[in-house]
Amino acid sequence: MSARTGVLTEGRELRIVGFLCNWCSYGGADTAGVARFEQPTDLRIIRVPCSGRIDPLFIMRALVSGADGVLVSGCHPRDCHYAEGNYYARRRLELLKQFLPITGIDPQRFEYTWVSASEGARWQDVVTKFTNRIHDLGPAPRMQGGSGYDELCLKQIEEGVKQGAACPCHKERAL
Amino acid sequence: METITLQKPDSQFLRDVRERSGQEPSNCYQCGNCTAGCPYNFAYDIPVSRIMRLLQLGRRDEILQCKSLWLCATCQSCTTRCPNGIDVARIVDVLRHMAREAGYATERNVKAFGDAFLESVEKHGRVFEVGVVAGYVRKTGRFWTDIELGPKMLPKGKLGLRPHSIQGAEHIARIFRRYRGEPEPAATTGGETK
Amino acid sequence: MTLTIGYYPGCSGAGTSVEYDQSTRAVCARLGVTLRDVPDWSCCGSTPAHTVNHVLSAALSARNLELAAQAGLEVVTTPCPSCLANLRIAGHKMEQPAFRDDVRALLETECETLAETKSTLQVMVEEVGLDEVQARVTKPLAGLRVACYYGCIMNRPPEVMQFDDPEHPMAMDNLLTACGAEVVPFPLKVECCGAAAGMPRKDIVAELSGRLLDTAAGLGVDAIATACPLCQMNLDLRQGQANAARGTRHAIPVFYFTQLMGLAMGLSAREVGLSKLVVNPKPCLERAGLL
Amino acid sequence: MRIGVFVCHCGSNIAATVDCPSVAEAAKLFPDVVFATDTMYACSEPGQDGIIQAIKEHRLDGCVVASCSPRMHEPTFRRALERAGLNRYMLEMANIREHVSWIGKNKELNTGKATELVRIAAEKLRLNTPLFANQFDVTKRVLVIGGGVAGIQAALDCADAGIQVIMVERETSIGGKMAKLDKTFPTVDCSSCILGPKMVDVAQHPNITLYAASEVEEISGYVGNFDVKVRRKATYVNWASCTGCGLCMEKCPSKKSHDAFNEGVATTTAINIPFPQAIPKKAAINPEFCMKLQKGKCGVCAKVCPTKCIDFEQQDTIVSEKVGAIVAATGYDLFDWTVYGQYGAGRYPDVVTSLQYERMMNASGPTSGHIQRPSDGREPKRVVFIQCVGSRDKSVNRPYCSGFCCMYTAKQAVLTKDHIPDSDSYVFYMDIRSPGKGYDEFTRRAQEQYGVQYVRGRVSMVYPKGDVLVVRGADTLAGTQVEVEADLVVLAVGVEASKGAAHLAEKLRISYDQYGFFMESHPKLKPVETNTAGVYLAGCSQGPKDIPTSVGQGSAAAAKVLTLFAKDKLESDPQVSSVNQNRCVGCLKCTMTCPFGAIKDVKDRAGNTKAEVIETVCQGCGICTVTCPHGAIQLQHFTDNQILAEVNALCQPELEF
Ligand SMILES: Cc1cc2nc3c(=O)[nH]c(=O)nc-3n(C[C@H](O)[C@H](O)[C@H](O)COP(=O)(O)OP(=O)(O)OC[C@H]3O[C@@H](n4cnc5c(N)ncnc54)[C@H](O)[C@@H]3O)c2cc1C
Ligand SMILES: Cc1cc2nc3c(=O)[nH]c(=O)nc-3n(C[C@H](O)[C@H](O)[C@H](O)COP(=O)(O)OP(=O)(O)OC[C@H]3O[C@@H](n4cnc5c(N)ncnc54)[C@H](O)[C@@H]3O)c2cc1C
Ligand code: SF4
Ligand code: SF4
Ligand code: SF4
Ligand code: SF4
Ligand code: SF4
Ligand code: SF4
Ligand code: SF4
Ligand code: SF4
Repeated sequence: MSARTGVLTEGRELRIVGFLCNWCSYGGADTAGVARFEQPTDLRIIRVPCSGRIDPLFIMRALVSGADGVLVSGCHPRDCHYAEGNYYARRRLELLKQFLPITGIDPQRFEYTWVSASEGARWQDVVTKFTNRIHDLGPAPRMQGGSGYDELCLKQIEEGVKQGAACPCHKERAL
Repeated sequence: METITLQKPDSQFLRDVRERSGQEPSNCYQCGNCTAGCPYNFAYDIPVSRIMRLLQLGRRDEILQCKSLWLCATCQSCTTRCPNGIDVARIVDVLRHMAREAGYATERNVKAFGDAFLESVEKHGRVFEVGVVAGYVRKTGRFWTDIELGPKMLPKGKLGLRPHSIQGAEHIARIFRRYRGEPEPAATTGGETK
Repeated sequence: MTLTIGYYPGCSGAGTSVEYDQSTRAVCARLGVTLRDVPDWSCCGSTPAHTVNHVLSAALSARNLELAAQAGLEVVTTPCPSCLANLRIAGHKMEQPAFRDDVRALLETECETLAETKSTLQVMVEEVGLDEVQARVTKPLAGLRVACYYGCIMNRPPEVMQFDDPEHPMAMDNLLTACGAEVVPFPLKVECCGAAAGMPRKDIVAELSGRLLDTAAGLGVDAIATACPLCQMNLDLRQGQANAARGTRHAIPVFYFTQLMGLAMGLSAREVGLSKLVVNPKPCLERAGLL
Repeated sequence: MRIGVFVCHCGSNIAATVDCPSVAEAAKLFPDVVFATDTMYACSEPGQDGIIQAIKEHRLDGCVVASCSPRMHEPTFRRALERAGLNRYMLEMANIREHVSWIGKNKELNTGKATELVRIAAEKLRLNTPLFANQFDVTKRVLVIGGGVAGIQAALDCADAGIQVIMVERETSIGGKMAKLDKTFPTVDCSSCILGPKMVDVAQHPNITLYAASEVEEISGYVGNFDVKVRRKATYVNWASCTGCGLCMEKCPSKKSHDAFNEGVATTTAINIPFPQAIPKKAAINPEFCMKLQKGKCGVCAKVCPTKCIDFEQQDTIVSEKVGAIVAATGYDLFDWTVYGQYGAGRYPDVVTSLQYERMMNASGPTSGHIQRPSDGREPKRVVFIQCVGSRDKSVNRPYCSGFCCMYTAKQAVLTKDHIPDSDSYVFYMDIRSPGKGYDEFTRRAQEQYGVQYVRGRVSMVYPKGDVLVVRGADTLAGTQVEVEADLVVLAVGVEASKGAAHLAEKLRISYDQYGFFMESHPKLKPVETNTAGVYLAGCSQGPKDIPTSVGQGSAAAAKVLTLFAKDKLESDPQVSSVNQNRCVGCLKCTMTCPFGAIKDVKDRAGNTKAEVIETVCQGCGICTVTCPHGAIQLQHFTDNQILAEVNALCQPELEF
């Protein structure tokens, strides 16, 4: 498989953090493993119950403190175990994505996607592509003298994202 | 029949085919649909689905020496109906290129006809039927087997006795020369502008 | 109707299938479609070119598509499916940059813009339209039982051709029905006739064309309509060879669909080149009261 | 805190590509880790004993097990912790099998990754707190969706155990596909003789309420307490008084109505009872073909009906039911084979589907069991069967095997010989898939005793020649093209998820695969459970399967329901949200976002508005936690601090072990 999926095995690993919902994407990653679909090793997965549990703060924290990339994956729209958690997630993550350039972080380093528990092959594809992308970008520039963002600053960013998220249209189900 | 040693496939050959055709031979599960629909099967020495199998086994010489490669008309029936979406006709086309490159021509007349046809194109920019026939007869040393057709065509003006050359004939000739990697004759380089 | 469109007759149009070219031009004129020949067009390389090398084949085709585009023609129509296949496949493959670069290297030109190719059959159905055709019919082909035979590559592979059904095309059936003919469902519409194997292996053509002729005869048709110079040649010119090889005695006239359209629109036998056909079409046309 | 780490080899599953001992070694350096070891099979009896012993010996407060996916063995290890006297939530797992050892072969990289996964698990565990479950009541009634053989079996088993069953069937009769079959493999006994009594049992069982011609409209609630709304579709016949006498059918002048039960082999009347053994045996009007409903003229049925039950004004009605568990058994539909132009795409009347052929062979079918060619009514002497039509075919997006068509084709070939002794049958196949008990013997018998010609290859095209059909295929074993002239061609059309399955799955909040089949919770160990507690699967709704397996699953699903209902109270999952009243400012943003309505507003002693989570309703998604501007509402076991601890463990500029 490796010849055709272009898995990166040489060179240094980069730090990639994944936030995966338990029901779909974590299961999809399991399915990929059960099927022995080869994948790059860089990604470290943090399991959360639902993509709606993912606070933009987690992603910001990861990115400012050394992650080279963050990948979020949840259930497909309409397929959420908690009915609509992934709609919240999408709204918040979309806002975060728009926010990132303001903070000086390359939005390319962050991606969110949908993978169901049956989609092992899709998960392999997602991981491989995202890892390749991060390797193309190279290691994230380390900020001189700490991250430059203190806890308060992070909170403010999060507030900004949340305020967007709290607007009435965030319940809408448009795709 | 010969015993095939499985652990010695010509993997370079397989890679070449994969790359040049853009198709994945291992997707074939030997259902035989391509053979079932192939109108030329009755004339083949190796049915097309077996070519696919031999390809999976990396049997280069057996494939490149088979007659079927030369007889396939690229009718696309196999490609259109393969349940695995394999462009079988394309694979056959590529195998034929490779056979040609390797110097095989197990259906000599088919090759001769193709060569005669292209020579005519190279020379005139368009095909000149009588020229093709003449070239074919020259190459095969065979009398024109369709001689009875002449009288049916000539009086109807269907066999032009004079070639219709075009202005761009030299451009066409250059395409062929470059394709063969021949040096440009000095006088013509940069001659025609388009 | 006013429509101007590029025209690529193909080598056979200037030789073995003059009557196809002639009737196509005549029918288009009648329908108000202006055909502008691709200036200084050259051979697309036909089957021999792609059996030798795909880049060479594409280069020979692309030259024409580029000339057409330079002459301001966005769409080029060709009556010949073999030319159609080469031109379309060239356009299709050149969407890949690497392949395009290879072709450029042979051509010495940029290939910035290429014209799109459509079969004349497609233009008749999609651009002109069945209603328009029907409106022009002055001598309906009533009483003429026809089998429409499309040949193997008019619609295949479907991803490239993007026209009509690859297994059961209906364009020609519908056109000739609009012209008043009694079109018989022909089950082997897309089976190969033997194509270019004629000269080197006429035994193959005799067998394959023979099967088609048998099936058509079994349906009791008066004539076969084709859209391909090779098909027409194999079924018509080589009908005698097929009969000889298989011990049959078919005498089925094989028309180009444009010839039949022309007749229905009141064009004369001369204008559609009936005299060029090998199997005499007169008896069947007379029987149907069309001559 | 005293943490123990256990790194599992899983035989060679993990150990082959992860250096387990050195992962354990590295773990010893993590904060609070006081014990670390590797173990051969952590989940095995000695493995679990080892964990329990270590907990006792080293006075551990919590454990990290680095092994397979928590989706697999988290409950196992939680129980082990409990046996050692710890709270079950003092466990964290690091998935070093599915996410590490199985996806790459580089041992060095894998070992590093495994170590980091243990590290984040340990960091999270440091913030874990013991959690305790609450108890709630269970509604001991079950909803069965779909009345095919799988649903019938599940319903009867539950009903016999004394449980109230609500069965919802979309069609006007239960029975599903099996009711249409003639005889069934491998014993070739009559389908309606074995299914019929079961259908009658459903009708007569005091514990079963059957809603036919109905669909599930809406589902809310959670395991033990679902609220279901059922839409009972208008049949234009008052079923309470319809006796099924059939007089209306005799007299209805509109006789060209599509006959779905007979797969369109024949037509039927606009008012119709699909078959004599229908349950419930009630008439229904197909409005598309009823002249009264279309044009306002007729009403013959209303005049002849002895019980005056025709009601042209009838409307859909909605009924509500409360249930504690749900069995989804919506079965399958057949692939629309007309995409295959090369087989005539429906143009040739003598090319029929396997299910149409069942109806043609069935003694109570439209031809009274006489096999006839639809074109001219002639008895076919040569029948060609084509297998895998719309199965194992990537080009039509159906790469999977439909499982039972090899078997029913063999059955149909055998029955053809029984019906028409001087006939010949040919079967085009790619592989013969007959793995059940007595199955291979059956397909062999078809060939050896009944002389059915099996031809290994696909068929490229079917075309008419005179009044026969030419079938052109390949015999890959003979190595060439073959042709056979057939009087009748029968297509073994593939299995698809039943229409609307994906839509129903969304209502049930269960997953479905890319083809619309429902996803089981674990392909081997939880084949009838879903990821949603209290929702179970049976039959072909999960994937193609034959009758014995469908029935087995029906019983299995019933057993799961009964297991659930065996307790009077269910334990709620304590991994729910909880509000820190001191931090809550009563903005109620959480209330607005919770998809389950699990947060209510309360007043504290000072009269201030505060949020409060209803533990039994909360599903533990954590959406509220992200919404709360003050971090006041926290999802237990997945708190902000816990997840941030994981992030911090991963993303520190220098991580050294
Ligand atoms: C031609 C043919 C021959 C066969 N022969 C045999 C044989 O000989 N032996 C054998 O073992 N197997 C045979 N089978 C397979 C057999 O049909 C299946 O194994 C069996 O029917 C599966 O039962 P089920 O209850 O899962 O699904 P189904 O029989 O499909 O029942 C599902 C029921 O659910 C209903 N439903 C669907 N969606 C909804 C909804 N949204 N709401 C409410 N109700 C809904 C449907 O109307 C249907 O009544 C054959 C199949 C075919 C096609
Ligand atoms: C090489 C191989 C590989 C396999 N791989 C897979 C796979 O990858 N996936 C898969 O799904 N399946 C696989 N299987 C099939 C799998 O082994 C069986 O499906 C499964 O083990 C069946 O479980 P069982 O409980 O029915 O029987 P068993 O596993 O045989 O258990 C029966 C138990 O009963 C005991 N027993 C027998 N007689 C008596 C008696 N009289 N009194 C008391 N105890 C008794 C036996 O000692 C045994 O412990 C494989 C099988 C083999 C042979
Ligand atoms: S049709 Fe496709 S899958 Fe079948 S044998 Fe031919 S190439 Fe293989
Ligand atoms: S393209 Fe060639 S191999 Fe394929 S069916 Fe046609 S003749 Fe046969
Ligand atoms: S705990 Fe998981 S990884 Fe360890 S032996 Fe058991 S199945 Fe394998
Ligand atoms: S006549 Fe009346 S009672 Fe009898 S089946 Fe028809 S609707 Fe029912
Ligand atoms: S009213 Fe409708 S259903 Fe009743 S008899 Fe007339 S057509 Fe039939
Ligand atoms: S069961 Fe047999 S016929 Fe059906 S899809 Fe599988 S292999 Fe094909
Ligand atoms: S969002 Fe937070 S502060 Fe507002 S009511 Fe809910 S728990 Fe209280
Ligand atoms: S976690 Fe929060 S949002 Fe989710 S169900 Fe519970 S209370 Fe509602």
